Amino acid sequence: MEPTTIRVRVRCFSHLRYELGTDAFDLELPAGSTLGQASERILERAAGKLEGLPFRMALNGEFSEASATLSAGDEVALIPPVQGG
Amino acid sequence: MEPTTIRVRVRCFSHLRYELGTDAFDLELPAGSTLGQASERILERAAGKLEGLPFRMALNGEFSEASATLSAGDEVALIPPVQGG
Amino acid sequence: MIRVAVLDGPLPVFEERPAPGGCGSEIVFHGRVRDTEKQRPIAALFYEHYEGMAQRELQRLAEQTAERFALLDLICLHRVGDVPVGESSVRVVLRSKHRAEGIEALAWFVRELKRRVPIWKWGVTPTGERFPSTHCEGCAAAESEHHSHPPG
Amino acid sequence: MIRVAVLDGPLPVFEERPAPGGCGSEIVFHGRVRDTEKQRPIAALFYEHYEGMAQRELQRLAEQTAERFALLDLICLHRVGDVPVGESSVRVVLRSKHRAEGIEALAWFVRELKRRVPIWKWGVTPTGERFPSTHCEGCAAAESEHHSHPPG
Repeated sequence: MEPTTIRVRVRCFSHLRYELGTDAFDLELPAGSTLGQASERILERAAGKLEGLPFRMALNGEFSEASATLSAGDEVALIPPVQGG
Repeated sequence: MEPTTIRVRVRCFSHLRYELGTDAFDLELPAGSTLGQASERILERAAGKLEGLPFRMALNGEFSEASATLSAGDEVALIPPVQGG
Repeated sequence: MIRVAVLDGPLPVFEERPAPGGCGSEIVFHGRVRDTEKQRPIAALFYEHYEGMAQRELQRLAEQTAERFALLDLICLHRVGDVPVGESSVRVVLRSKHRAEGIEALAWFVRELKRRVPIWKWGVTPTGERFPSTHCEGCAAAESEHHSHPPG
Repeated sequence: MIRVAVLDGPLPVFEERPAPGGCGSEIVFHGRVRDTEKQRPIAALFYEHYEGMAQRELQRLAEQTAERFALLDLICLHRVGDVPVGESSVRVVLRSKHRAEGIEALAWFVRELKRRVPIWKWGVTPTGERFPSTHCEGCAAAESEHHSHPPG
């Protein structure tokens, strides 16, 4: 029997880490969820703290489309505008 | 009594030095000659060897106009296209 | 040769050496930490990064740049952690046949680095307090992709 | 700081050092001698110069460049005499607040150097024979000013 939920790891950086007050947290999602759905859940959970903060999403350390399907144990990251150099 | 001729030093570089076979020579000119007139005399003296060779003129180590008037002891240079760097 | 690294600690000294025979241009770029950030005096910048992803994106970018501009060598070292004022946070070495492609490659590489390599900076005050930077060169480089900025 | 020099012999090693507090970009450019000139293998290039005038034109160009691009520092060392393959004939160091003006300043400075500083090069064969170079980047830079070229 397939599990009905999966657990992914969410990594937070820069302004998003600052606003959320954490480096990382686990997120439980229905099996078959997409990266975009994970993003919506993260925004809900942030309860307005991420309002207006831009970010891109990465899946397992690669920039990814919102349509990408998640698997248990995946690493999801919120990537605000980068500032290296 | 003013001298009727002046003597200037002519410096030759790169292709012009190569074609003329000398680093430098003295040139006698009528008093009041211009840099442009010196240039004409140099081309005459070269007897065709400088045919088609482009150059700019310098007077006492500064790029100068053909209309500049020469004085005795001036240094005149033929500056072919430069190739530094 | 393409080589990139993300380092926590001072960059090793750059050693000059004779270049390969086909190399007519060598450019060494140092991005240095200025003494102010958002008009506040600072002692250092703290560079945060997404470990693993930062290295991979940097490597990919270096490979793309070398191919696009026909570079002989591209070496990029990027520091993370605290980088004191006056020191280099990043060094890029580009070797090419002529200088024109080296200069273009430098401009492109650094602009892209500031768009896609997951590294972020924080101001560090003289008393050691960190404050977030809102500076975002990526915005200017990619106007099609709108960024709103959090208040400072 | 503006400093230029025309040197007969190897360039002193470039020493890295912390930059002034307002400096966010340091670019070090090396123009190096490639192993061929006019498709002939060479051992070195011989750089001829008009002593005095070369230094003055270089100094004037450095001052103009620093002013035009708001540079903090511009240092240029140009070798003359024989420069073996792989070694640097010229080094330019440019320090500025941001990298954009440093990159533009480098491109402009070297292009102008190749138009107006009286330095010329000769190929030196492995047996020590010199042959004239017809390479003339100045032509490309100043198309309004027609140059015919002597036969090789």
